[in-house]
Amino acid sequence: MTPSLRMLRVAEHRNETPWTKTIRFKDTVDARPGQFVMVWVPGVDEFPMSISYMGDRFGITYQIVGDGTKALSKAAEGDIVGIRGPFGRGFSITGKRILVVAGGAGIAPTAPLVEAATKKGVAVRLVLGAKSSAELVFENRCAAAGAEIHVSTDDGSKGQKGFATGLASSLIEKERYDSVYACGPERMIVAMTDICRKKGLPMQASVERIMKCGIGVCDSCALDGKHVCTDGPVFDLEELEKFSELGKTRLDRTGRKTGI
Amino acid sequence: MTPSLRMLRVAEHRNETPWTKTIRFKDTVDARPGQFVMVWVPGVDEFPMSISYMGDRFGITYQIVGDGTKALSKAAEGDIVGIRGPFGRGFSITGKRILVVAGGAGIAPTAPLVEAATKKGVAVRLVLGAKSSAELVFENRCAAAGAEIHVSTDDGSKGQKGFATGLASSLIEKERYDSVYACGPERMIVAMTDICRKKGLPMQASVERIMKCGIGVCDSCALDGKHVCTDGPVFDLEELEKFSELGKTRLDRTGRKTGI
Amino acid sequence: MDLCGLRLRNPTMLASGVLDETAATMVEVARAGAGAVVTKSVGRSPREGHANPCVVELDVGLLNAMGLPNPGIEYFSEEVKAVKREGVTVIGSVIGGSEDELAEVAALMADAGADAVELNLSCPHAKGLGTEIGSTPENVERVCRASKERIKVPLFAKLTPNTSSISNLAKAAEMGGADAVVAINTLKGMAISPEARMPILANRFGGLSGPAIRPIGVRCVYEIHDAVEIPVIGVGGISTGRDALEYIMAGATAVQVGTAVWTRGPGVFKSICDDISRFMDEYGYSKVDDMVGAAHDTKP
Amino acid sequence: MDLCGLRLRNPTMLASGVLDETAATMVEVARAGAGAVVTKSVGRSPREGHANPCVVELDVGLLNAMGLPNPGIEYFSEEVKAVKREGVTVIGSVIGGSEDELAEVAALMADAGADAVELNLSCPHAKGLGTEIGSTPENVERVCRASKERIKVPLFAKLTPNTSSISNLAKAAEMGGADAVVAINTLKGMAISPEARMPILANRFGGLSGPAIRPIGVRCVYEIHDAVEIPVIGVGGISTGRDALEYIMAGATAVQVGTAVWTRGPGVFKSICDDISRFMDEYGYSKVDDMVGAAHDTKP
Ligand SMILES: Cc1cc2nc3c(=O)[nH]c(=O)nc-3n(C[C@H](O)[C@H](O)[C@H](O)COP(=O)(O)OP(=O)(O)OC[C@H]3O[C@@H](n4cnc5c(N)ncnc54)[C@H](O)[C@@H]3O)c2cc1C
Ligand SMILES: Cc1cc2nc3c(=O)[nH]c(=O)nc-3n(C[C@H](O)[C@H](O)[C@H](O)COP(=O)(O)OP(=O)(O)OC[C@H]3O[C@@H](n4cnc5c(N)ncnc54)[C@H](O)[C@@H]3O)c2cc1C
Ligand SMILES: Cc1cc2nc3c(=O)[nH]c(=O)nc-3n(C[C@H](O)[C@H](O)[C@H](O)COP(=O)(O)O)c2cc1C
Ligand SMILES: Cc1cc2nc3c(=O)[nH]c(=O)nc-3n(C[C@H](O)[C@H](O)[C@H](O)COP(=O)(O)O)c2cc1C
Ligand code: FES
Ligand code: FES
Repeated sequence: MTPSLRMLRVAEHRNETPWTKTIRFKDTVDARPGQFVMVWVPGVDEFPMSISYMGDRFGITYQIVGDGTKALSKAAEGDIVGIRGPFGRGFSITGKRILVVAGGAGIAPTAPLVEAATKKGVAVRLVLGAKSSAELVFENRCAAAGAEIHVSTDDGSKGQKGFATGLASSLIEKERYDSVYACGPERMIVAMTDICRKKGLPMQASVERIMKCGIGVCDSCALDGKHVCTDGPVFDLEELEKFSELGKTRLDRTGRKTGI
Repeated sequence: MTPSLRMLRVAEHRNETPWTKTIRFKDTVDARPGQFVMVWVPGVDEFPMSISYMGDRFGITYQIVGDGTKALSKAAEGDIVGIRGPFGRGFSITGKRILVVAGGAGIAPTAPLVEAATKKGVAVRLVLGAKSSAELVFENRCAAAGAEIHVSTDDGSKGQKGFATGLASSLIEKERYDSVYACGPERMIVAMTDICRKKGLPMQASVERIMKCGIGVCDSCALDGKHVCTDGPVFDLEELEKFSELGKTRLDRTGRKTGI
Repeated sequence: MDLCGLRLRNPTMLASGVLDETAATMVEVARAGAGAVVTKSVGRSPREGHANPCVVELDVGLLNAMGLPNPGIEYFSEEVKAVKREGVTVIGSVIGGSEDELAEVAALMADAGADAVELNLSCPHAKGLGTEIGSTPENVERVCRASKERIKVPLFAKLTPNTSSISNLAKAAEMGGADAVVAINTLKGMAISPEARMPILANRFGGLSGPAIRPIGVRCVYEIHDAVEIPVIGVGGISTGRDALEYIMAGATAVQVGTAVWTRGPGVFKSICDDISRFMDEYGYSKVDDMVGAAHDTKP
Repeated sequence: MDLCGLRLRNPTMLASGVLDETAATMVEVARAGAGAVVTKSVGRSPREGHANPCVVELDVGLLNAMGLPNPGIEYFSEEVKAVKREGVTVIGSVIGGSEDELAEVAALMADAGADAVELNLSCPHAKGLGTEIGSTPENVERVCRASKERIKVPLFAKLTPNTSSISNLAKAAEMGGADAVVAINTLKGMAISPEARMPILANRFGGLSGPAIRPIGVRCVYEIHDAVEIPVIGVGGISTGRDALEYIMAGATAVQVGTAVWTRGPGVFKSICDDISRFMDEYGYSKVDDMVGAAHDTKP
């Protein structure tokens, strides 16, 4: 029973794309890629964010989507933000050669995952998807970590035109991977699940649900009796396949299942 | 903030003298000679007792004086007694040759003190005082530990007739000690304080006061602003000399100073 | 064991509001060892609950202001049915802003198949609900009576410790026809961030649960046991068998566990039951009932 | 700093009942850093207090049933004088079984030289005293008024959290002429030994203090700050500067520390003050007053 809320000062706040920003904090986090924190913008809201920079001056990378993230985007260097966590189960890196598929909002945990994998000597192929070249995040960072990068954009402004899953699928046809990792929209995860099931490839993916407590008591992040905050956010293929709700429904703030 | 109450089973309960008994418990205590525990006889009372056996199957040795100790004396093997502690500051053993003066009710911490000292290679002279030979406690135990024993009884039924302090004083005249330890009635402690002050000998003594909390919050064991439960029960000569109340007054259960 | 005619596998239950908003989760917790589950408190219409932050982790427990989020009884009836289909004993916790509303939701909860209905008269942080209608003996009695008339299954009244006399509330519940009382709900509390110079919870006020409140809960159960004839269900800060035994000896026939699911996971129920069995073996008790209220026999 | 005209070296005080039955001890605690000391609660005649066991150490705090032992005001006046001779600011806590008795003891306490008098209307475990006369607003107001008439020094009313509305009690104290309210006293609690099958405290019931009650105390101070104009003195589970700041931002002008003297020793006062200074430096506050009630300005 240790209080995990810490009030941290913003060390750096920078734009990644017009709608995506990264905040680094003047503090350390001891976490694994895929774990997340609850971010409290005092007076506004508290919401879950994956950790995008581990260790010293740890950080989060987020898209501005609503009031909470908009308020967060105004935090200046030295301002104070509340952080609870790290929470959840992160990715476990197994095998010698892995494929990471990342797209859109799910990109945040990708970079630390790639960094941790290459540091372990694992060969990493990264499929990075975005709407357009202007919205690509962490391309240089992942390249610098030693990953082989394959870009896809919906509008074809960079790399292959189309969805990340298409590109990933063709890579899987060409090369053998020990494991596949997916971070991104739920329909992308579902598509990757199908591909991996067919190919008999181990897979892990990070899933999002409404989070209130973050610590496994409120049931708001429930997914077929499992909890994204404590059992996830990373689940493996076996678990993903069992979820009847994945890609179909999620709980709203009242606890009703609603379509995704 | 760790709960210290443990409910322990009596492993052995034996008579030392008609009015003095020893209880050994089916448990361990990690303590120093001179420290004490609060002993709860459920439904009756809770009171302080010095630890007379350290380590495994630790024990206390007590005189039957009132309702609490009378009830305790009826505890059979396997019965349950509550123990809080160990509390307080114990003796610190310094020097190569020490004199221990023990008498009456204060005898309990003497034996572990003697054992710890001889084990460290310290030469121990022990003056053991009692009303009569029938009330001598721990003589064999301390002898077995390697102490040189000098007995005094008020009625002369064994050893030198008279008070322990007289015998101690004559030993101090004969031989040099690095340190003197006193466990016993307060008038004995006061007498030893006088002797040691005059001879310039370091001294430590264990003092008793009414104890309610045992943990330094209730002020019932106050002795000139110090607390027997946390600052004591062992005090050194410098502290003992500063006490204006020693040998003169003690607090009763209402907090009034009363004559000793 | 038997509680107001309910068959329980063991004397532990999942407390209301913790991992019990969806059927699948409740079934998981029952499989992990809970003798019964109490549902999230459910009202007539859906509620989103309070904004985040809605929990503060403390070193002594948890402060929460979930604000009674729930999908409404109509929707939730399906969840109750789904739990029942798995053979789990389920107690439906209900809230309402008036005696009629409470009674109506209680009736719908019973219709859905709940084995018993628990009136939440004690949530300390939701406007117009919980404590606000359960803080006087008159209200408690009235509200219990109205609900009792509408249901055939046992009625439990969950009481607040934020009062000068919980035994008066318990007596009122008994008078109103409650078949058991549940004590305690959370204590009203607050945590402030000096750095942010504001209360941490979006709702400012929350309910304190966990180890911090155990001595208060045990005292409440002890007092209630002296005041009423109906069974008492103990809750507040239980995370080990020894904690549960304190409640049982104070007078609880069964216990509920909430916050310890955070610190010890759903395995906590089995672990508590194992502890209790070991204790009974060592101290020569053959059934839990023999320990209920035992601390009243021997006056210290 | 200033509190109802009292000069305090710093905003921390020793809480009533902890290391304050003898003059010498109170002086030691003041030397260790307390800005003022509140005496043990003293009544007209000597009291032995409850039998042992009178404390239970818990992982979340302390449960005590000292039972208000005290040597009586006549004897205790000399202790107060002795403390005053050393230049220590001393607040005399008093108890009484009736409004007249309380007023009489308050007057004798003031005569003895106490810088202020604190009415203990909130001890949860002594028959006919404390909570038993401080649990309704009517009583609180009446009792404050009677004492206020007899003394010239400031009057503090120490309130109980064992109530459904501490702000009503605070308003009553203000109406009755109290110059400040002190919140909170202990929560009524119990600990049971399953092995002994009985409550551990000889008095069965006791008062819960320490970290367990901090969220409750902070909430009480926050509510009281909204309800009255007179200063609030915060107490309950404070052992660090951050804890004290929660109370200060909730609305406390000063704080009292009891149980932390057990866990951290009398050095706790200096350590709290150092923490507060560091915080003020980092967050740009020049005086404690600027932080009092600050958590009310910014609504989350
Ligand atoms: C484990 C996890 C990790 C996440 N990591 C990232 C990340 O690294 N980068 C990133 O940009 N986004 C991430 N998200 C999504 C992020 O939490 C939402 O974008 C954010 O909460 C939006 O808040 P808002 O107040 O700006 O928008 P709002 O207007 O409040 O909501 C916009 C949408 O965001 C989602 N959302 C809002 N509140 C929550 C909540 N409490 N829990 C979950 N989802 C919520 C809902 O889908 C909602 O419709 C993550 C979500 C989860 C569950
Ligand atoms: C640090 C310390 C260590 C002690 N070690 C021993 C020991 O090893 N062996 C031993 O025989 N005695 C020891 N005593 C004394 C022992 O605590 C008392 O003899 C015992 O409390 C008597 O309890 P009773 O209920 O039988 O008698 P009561 O009738 O209650 O009291 C008899 C006398 O015992 C003393 N006493 C009673 N209650 C307490 C109390 N709570 N705290 C202190 N004194 C009390 C008083 O002087 C009282 O007048 C020690 C006392 C202290 C303070
Ligand atoms: C996150 C959370 C949500 C809760 N929600 C409810 C609720 O909806 N209805 C209710 O009656 N009690 C609710 N409670 C109170 C618990 O059921 C229980 O009475 C209290 O937490 C004390 O038990 P514990 O210490 O084991 O958690 C909630 C408690 C927590 C921690
Ligand atoms: C051992 C003990 C004795 C107490 N005695 C008194 C008392 O005599 N009068 C009183 O007003 N409060 C008394 N209290 C309550 C404290 O003054 C304080 O209100 C309470 O303990 C909460 O603060 P804390 O958590 O810092 O201890 C006592 C508390 C303890 C722990
Ligand atoms: S967010 Fe509360 S259980 Fe997962
Ligand atoms: S016994 Fe309470 S302070 Fe020493």
